[in-house]
Amino acid sequence: MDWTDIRGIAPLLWPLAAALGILAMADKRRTGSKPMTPMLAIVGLLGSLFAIWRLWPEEEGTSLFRGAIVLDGFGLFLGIIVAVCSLATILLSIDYLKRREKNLGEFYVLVLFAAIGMMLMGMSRNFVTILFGLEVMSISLYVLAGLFRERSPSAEASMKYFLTGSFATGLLVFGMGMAYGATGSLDLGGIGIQQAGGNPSPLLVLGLGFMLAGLAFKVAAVPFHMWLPDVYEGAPTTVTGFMAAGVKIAAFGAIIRVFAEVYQNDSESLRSTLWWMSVGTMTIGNVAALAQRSVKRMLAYSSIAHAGYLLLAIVVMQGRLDTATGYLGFDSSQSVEGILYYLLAYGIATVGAFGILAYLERDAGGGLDFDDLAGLKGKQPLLAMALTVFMLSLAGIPGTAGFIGKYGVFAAAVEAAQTTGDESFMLLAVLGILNSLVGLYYYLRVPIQLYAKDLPEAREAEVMPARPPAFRFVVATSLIATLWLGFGPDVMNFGVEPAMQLVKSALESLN
Amino acid sequence: METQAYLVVATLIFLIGATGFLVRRNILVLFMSIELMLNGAAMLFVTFARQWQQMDGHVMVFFIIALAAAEAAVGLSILIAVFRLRHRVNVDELTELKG
Amino acid sequence: METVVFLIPLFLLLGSGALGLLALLKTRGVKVPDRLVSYIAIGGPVLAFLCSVSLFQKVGHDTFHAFGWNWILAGDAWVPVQFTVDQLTCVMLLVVTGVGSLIHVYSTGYMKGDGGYVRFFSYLNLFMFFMLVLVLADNMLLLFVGWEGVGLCSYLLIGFWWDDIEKAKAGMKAFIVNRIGDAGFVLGMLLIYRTAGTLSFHELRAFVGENPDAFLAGSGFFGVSLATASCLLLFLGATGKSAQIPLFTWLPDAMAGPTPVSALIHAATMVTAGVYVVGRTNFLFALSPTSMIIVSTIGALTAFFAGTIAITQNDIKKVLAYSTISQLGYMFVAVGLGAVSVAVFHLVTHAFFKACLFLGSGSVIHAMHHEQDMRRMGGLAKKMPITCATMTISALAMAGIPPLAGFFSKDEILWKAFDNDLGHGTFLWMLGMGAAFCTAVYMGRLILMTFAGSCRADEHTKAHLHESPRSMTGVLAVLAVGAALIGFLNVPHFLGGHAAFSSFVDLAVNPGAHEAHHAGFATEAALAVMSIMVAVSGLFLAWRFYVKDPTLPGQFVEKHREVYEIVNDKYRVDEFYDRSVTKPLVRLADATFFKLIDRRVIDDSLNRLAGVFRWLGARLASTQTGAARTYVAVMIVGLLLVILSLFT
Amino acid sequence: MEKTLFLILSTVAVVGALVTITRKNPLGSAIALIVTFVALSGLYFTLDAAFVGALQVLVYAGAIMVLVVFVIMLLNLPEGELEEERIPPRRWALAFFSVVPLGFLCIAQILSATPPAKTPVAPSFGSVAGVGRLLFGDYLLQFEVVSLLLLVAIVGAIVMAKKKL
Amino acid sequence: MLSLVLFLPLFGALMLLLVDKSNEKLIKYGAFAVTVATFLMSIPLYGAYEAGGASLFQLEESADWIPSLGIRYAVAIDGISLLLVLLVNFLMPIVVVGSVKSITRRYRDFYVLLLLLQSFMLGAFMARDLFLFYMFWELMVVPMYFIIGVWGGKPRIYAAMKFFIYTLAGSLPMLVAVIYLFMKLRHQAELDPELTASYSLEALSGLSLTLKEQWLCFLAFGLSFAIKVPMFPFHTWLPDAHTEAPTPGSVVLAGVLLKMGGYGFLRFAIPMFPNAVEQAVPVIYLLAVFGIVYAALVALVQTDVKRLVAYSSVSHMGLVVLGIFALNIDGIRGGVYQMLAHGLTTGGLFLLVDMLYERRHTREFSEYGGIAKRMPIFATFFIVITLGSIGMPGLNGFVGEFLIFLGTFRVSPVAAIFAVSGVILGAWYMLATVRKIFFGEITRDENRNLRDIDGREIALLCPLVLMIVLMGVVPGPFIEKMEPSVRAIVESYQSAIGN
Repeated sequence: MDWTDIRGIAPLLWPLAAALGILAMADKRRTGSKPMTPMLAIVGLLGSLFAIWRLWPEEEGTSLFRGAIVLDGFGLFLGIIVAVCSLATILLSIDYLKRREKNLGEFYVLVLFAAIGMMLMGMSRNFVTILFGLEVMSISLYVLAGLFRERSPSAEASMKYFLTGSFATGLLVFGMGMAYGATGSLDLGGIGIQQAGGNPSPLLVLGLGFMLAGLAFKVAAVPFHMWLPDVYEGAPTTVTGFMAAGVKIAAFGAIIRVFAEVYQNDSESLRSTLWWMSVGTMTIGNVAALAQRSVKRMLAYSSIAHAGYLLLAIVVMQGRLDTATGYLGFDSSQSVEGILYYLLAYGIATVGAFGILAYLERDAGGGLDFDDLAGLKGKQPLLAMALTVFMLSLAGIPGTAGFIGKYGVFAAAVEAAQTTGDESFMLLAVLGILNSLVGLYYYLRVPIQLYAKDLPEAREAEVMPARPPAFRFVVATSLIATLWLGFGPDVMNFGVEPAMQLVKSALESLN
Repeated sequence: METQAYLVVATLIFLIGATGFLVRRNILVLFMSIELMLNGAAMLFVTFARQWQQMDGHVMVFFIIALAAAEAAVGLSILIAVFRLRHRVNVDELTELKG
Repeated sequence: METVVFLIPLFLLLGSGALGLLALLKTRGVKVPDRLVSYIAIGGPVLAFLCSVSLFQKVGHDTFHAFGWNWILAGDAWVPVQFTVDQLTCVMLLVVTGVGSLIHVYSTGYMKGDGGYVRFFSYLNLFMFFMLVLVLADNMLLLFVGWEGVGLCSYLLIGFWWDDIEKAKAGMKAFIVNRIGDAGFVLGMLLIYRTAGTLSFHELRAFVGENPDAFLAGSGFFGVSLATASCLLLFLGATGKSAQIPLFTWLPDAMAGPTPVSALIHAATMVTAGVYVVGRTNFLFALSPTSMIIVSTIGALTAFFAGTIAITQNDIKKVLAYSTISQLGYMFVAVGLGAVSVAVFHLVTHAFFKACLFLGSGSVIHAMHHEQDMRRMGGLAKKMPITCATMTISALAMAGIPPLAGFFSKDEILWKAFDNDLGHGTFLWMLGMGAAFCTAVYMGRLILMTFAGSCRADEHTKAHLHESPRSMTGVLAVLAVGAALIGFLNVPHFLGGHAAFSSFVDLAVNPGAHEAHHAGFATEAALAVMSIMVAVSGLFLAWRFYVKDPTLPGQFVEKHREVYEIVNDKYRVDEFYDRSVTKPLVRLADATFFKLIDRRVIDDSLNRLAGVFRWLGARLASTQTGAARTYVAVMIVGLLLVILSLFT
Repeated sequence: MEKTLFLILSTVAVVGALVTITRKNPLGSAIALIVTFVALSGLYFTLDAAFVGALQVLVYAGAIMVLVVFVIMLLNLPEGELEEERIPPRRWALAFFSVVPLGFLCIAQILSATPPAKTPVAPSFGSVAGVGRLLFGDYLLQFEVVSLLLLVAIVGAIVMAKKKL
Repeated sequence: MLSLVLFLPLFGALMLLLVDKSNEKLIKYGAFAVTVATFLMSIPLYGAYEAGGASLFQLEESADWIPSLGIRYAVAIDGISLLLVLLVNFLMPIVVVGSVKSITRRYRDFYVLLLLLQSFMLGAFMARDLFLFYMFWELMVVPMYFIIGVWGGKPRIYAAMKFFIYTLAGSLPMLVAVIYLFMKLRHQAELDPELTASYSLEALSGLSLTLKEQWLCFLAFGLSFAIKVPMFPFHTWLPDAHTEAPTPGSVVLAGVLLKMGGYGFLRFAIPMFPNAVEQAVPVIYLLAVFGIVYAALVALVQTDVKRLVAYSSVSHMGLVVLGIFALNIDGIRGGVYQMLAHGLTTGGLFLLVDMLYERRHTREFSEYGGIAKRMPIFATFFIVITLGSIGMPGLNGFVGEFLIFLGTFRVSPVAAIFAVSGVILGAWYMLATVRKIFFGEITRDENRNLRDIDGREIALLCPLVLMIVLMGVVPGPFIEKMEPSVRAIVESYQSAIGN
């Protein structure tokens, strides 16, 4: 361990320091009410972003901590999304929690810890790192979901999340054990090298099956999705947003890291498994979302559907392993690019949307049914607009980030079909497209409620709570970002493409 | 002794844990089932570490034990929170959220 | 020269536009003096008439073209807006502008005091504009502009008093029925264009002259040649416009319009457009004996059947309407046999006497307070001497009493019918004679029922009976004079004439044609005598029935009730169309297309598809029981599937 | 000898596990679970994993299970709640049809693989020193992350269970 | 120049957002000013575009947009685009003026959406990059969706949803095909250094596709266009959308949006997938012909004026499709001309219906009758525009119809016969409409005091009528502009199918 290692985990250390700072301040007096607490958390995350920015130009795909993590564009980019989403969550939560008298310092600590876990997952190239990144994240989220523990839905959500989540962790660990047994290595690169060229041993396949189940649970891929609607619905709304955005980012990061190893062998069976999983996920997510009465729950199901689209890109991913270094890369940058952009777009829109829902939620819970949005345009025109844009982005309408994301994912599928000549990829793209048509239906119900319905008379006189600056800032920023990213990745100075460029150059420098 | 036998035991323990998850409704027992599953997994690591003659597996078991501890702590505290609300530890009654 | 050609329609377009504007201003409460309106209204046609006369003088034996601008690019060539003046055009121009002017003058009297006075003249001018475009057009497409335009004006004018929904419906019917014909016309045009690559009449004539084989090729439909196909399609258009079988049903209904309109549009000009078109394209028909047989036969049948209907009608205008159909049938007989000049001659004479009759009937109706039923008229001769006299002259002319105009023209047609080499001459001639007999009967009946005997109107009407104003009677007089004398323009050879009119028109339509005589003058003379006898006997019959013994018609009807009713009901053709076409179409549209296919099949199935998805969604959501156990069980099963799938 | 030991220990472990999930009273389950843990720890020793074997007893059986038992006591569950009525056969069937095939698959795969023969190991294998070296060498970061995880668990436990926040 | 025209409405929309939303006057005048300015700025385009110039597409402007994905911002116009752009910009001020009375609430939002819509439509007509086109193509739907959903009639939500889902059901498969084409090009570019992967239409139309690929892509593109046009049996969204949309929405929908389908066929489907098109023509013909007659018949039995006009649109657009897929010069020429003509006449009809609706708040025939007495000027305009719609020679509808018939006749006389009979039916239902609304006695007391249209309404109808007449009498200037493009399409098609 040397300075390079420390520098490399600086993005994690900043939030860690902030979290510890908050804990340290939590003496006799309650910390929640202190303005310092969220400030500190924000500083921690900004620091993390700063650290990523500092690392950006020079990162070289280097292994740190003897291969525990790797510093590359992919991981850092995920780190950015995670940090941004966490930041947004914190900003949104301040007022949300205050109104519900739950402004605990621990909340921020847990968000920061979860963020660390997520970043770690994105950076990891070792089973242990993945597992513990995932656990740090999960355990924080179990608790965050139950933050409103005196409310039965929140407690129930927490409990269910914990039970199913632990079970999934069990599967993951067991799978890792199998994989370890098959290869004698806990290192992704090591496994990769060992597997290069040959067929994976049955034990490894078995292990991958279990690991796939464990990770699929986190992204809520069918059939490991059933926990999600309940948990999302019961959790505090800002936390739901955080889960929807962050967990997805981290878990997909991990999935890509893990399964790129296997793809080098072009495992048809794994591909077809993921194919079915992807189709099932998007279909079930979308269809079930149609029947929802609560916007929050609808978004929960839609989050399942989005996992399906992302899986689609993973199905068609063409991994490539550098046998000399064990470092994995991607032949089909399209697919990973697509996923990254998708995650970014999805994360922003989701956090924004849940932020608005959090604002609209009644203090005692509830108030998030479709009918509750009726005519809201009259009372909150800007929020209505923002929510509409977020919905459009999630639905993948051009002009929003979601469209470019959707484009990237489907482009990956089409490209793969083109280069491999595998028509099932094409079919997958078509199924995905049909699914997004179903998705349109429920996303559009939101703007319809907002704009086309009239405000119920009973609500005419209702006084909406004040909109604190932090909230406004987050919504406005997400709104602008959603629209801005809708113009494509290249309008940003840093974006997916540069990140991928970095990945590539990293590969080259390693050879 | 063949390592395969150990592996079979590990798998059995793991599966018994999973079975517990499926048949019991007492949350406390479910927690124990999770512990069983983790132990099954840990056993895999130990066995394979022996087989490969490298101690990474042991390290993993060390970590798994910590993991189990963390999960137990959080799980039990969540259980306490739930229990405060309902005075029940029956998982089948946690069905307020559905649909 | 070109300017003059363009001026002719332009006068009327400007007049119509100005009047239209005035009409709209009037609805906004601007005072528009009637005098100004009538000046503008009459000015256009009269100026056009003068220009036409000057054209007529200049045209002589020539043809000339006036190019306006490129209109539509079809294929690689522009279809231009171009006018052509030849002899046929000149005749038509004179008829249209001449009779048109007279009718405009008449209308200033007839329509006085009507709320839509200005509007009426605007439409009337517009009509003349389109009619002039029609006769001036150099190509079929431009002709079609006029063709549809007159149809439009006919629509507007039939439904002129649109507060009466029946009248509005009549206008619409006229338009739609015409449109059916027009569809044929358009298709004919398309076929011709595809074959010859041009729509211009003179280019087409040249084309046909050079390579008739192009048109003699098979069209692909039942072995019909292209020429036959295109001719029949054009003829379908003509049957619509000129109210021939099978599309004649609109014309009687069209009598809902003001009487001058009936005179101008539905007797003198527009309805003859079909004849004009067939005449214009006679070189095509000449290629197709089949089409000639069909055209002439349909003409003859129409002439006869419409004549029989006319006898049974009691509405004075309906009688005239059927008589128009019948006379148009004559024209088609001629034109179908290639005797264009003869047909055009009948067209001209008919324009005069039928316009006169219509205007006369208008005068009667005017006097009778819009009473049109002849059974309530009678004995009007004393009260309305001029009307009576002019109408009688015209009626006799139409019945074919020499030396009035109708004798010459009709006799010529009957002669042509008899003397043709298509093999159905006798048949045509007999139908023609039958129609001539009918003509005499219904004309005699009309005059006698209206003017002879005692007045059967109620007292109030009787008290107010009066002769019409000078503007109307003057026009009647002019027309009657025309009806009487115009026949001398074309005295046939066997009577020692030179057939001047025919040879003039033949310059345009039959250049270099020589009349071929199959039968001698003797036959022709004998036939003429026969037709005169038929006419006289017809008139006598009318006298016998309606003056001598007015109970006879009733007895006759009693005896042959079934026949009478069918004829009186116009052979129930309207009802037949209604039952066999209109109703089934509407039913198909409503029940099958709209309610079944659109609503049930397409919309419902799509909505149901959405419903299925929602239902599936609800089902899926209901599997989400909230029980963590289920979730875990599903996960295990899922894991099982994943592993199985991984191992396959 | 080794085989006998293995058979005894593994039988105890499996039976203990079965008892754990079938006892009506969670306290009984907990005790059975501890038995299993101890048996597993014995198996670890037979696999030359002295350090983790010790850890298993100390931390797992000792600390974690005490915590569980402690909570069971703390909750002071009413008798009826603690005692579960008979597990309906439906659930057994569910478990049987999902878990047994899975187990069949896993075990079949395990048995089909041909592992290397069990070779003697170096004396330092599984020792505290050996594991420690790895922990603070290759797995330093993970080790720290685990400490973070425990911190998270502590904070989380406080948030969820502390009486007054 | 093009970009200026393209983005001016967008800019105007943003400016309007800055206006206080209670400032009705400023908003309405502002929107009007923007549309007028856009129109004025697009007039020089007519002169600037040289038909028969060196290149088909002129006034090109392009810039890198997403270079990593090969996406460029590239706009240019050919004759067809030019005319459609002019159509959009001509209609828009009229729509704005026409809506000032009927839009009574949330007018700022309304005009913002309208202006956005204008920009998007212009963009779709100008785009020379497939991706750019696709963006605009889908974006167009969004403002329209809100216009229908918010300002529409009673079942507006159903209608808006139907509109959106229907159109996207078409365009989403198109997205896959769009990507496929790009990827194909990229794949080929890897093998052939002369090619570069991009979405540019020139590059993509040079792509050699197998017949199967052509078919699949054609199906994806074609479905999208067929829904937009709309062709039977994908038309059922249109009556609902039209009926429920506020009239300005209907005007834009009928006037421009439907043309997107025809434009798409011409610009994309035919040049890029000629062999598939060749094989698909019989089916398309069948559908188009059936649709023409079918929609005309259905229009005949409607009781709601707007719904009737909507079905008439289906019928007329069937003609457009027929013309386009005649795949000869006359047919395509006629199709394009008919698109322009239909835009004006149907737009006009919707405006007229709206004027009635404003006065009586009903669109049922049975509520009217005899009102020509009260509204003679209105009736005059109505009849003139109706005549334009039923293809009266001398008015705009005829030129297109005739050329379509001509083109169709060359290919299939039977189809032409049916198409012509559709026109007969067109006259029937349109004149029946006129009769039911205007003629007869006034039977309802509410109609006795109707006031005739006022200066504003006359002012907004006059340009329409003027254009309707002008396009009927001197179609030359319009035809000349589109001529080279039409020829190019036909020629490239002919050479592709090996004739």
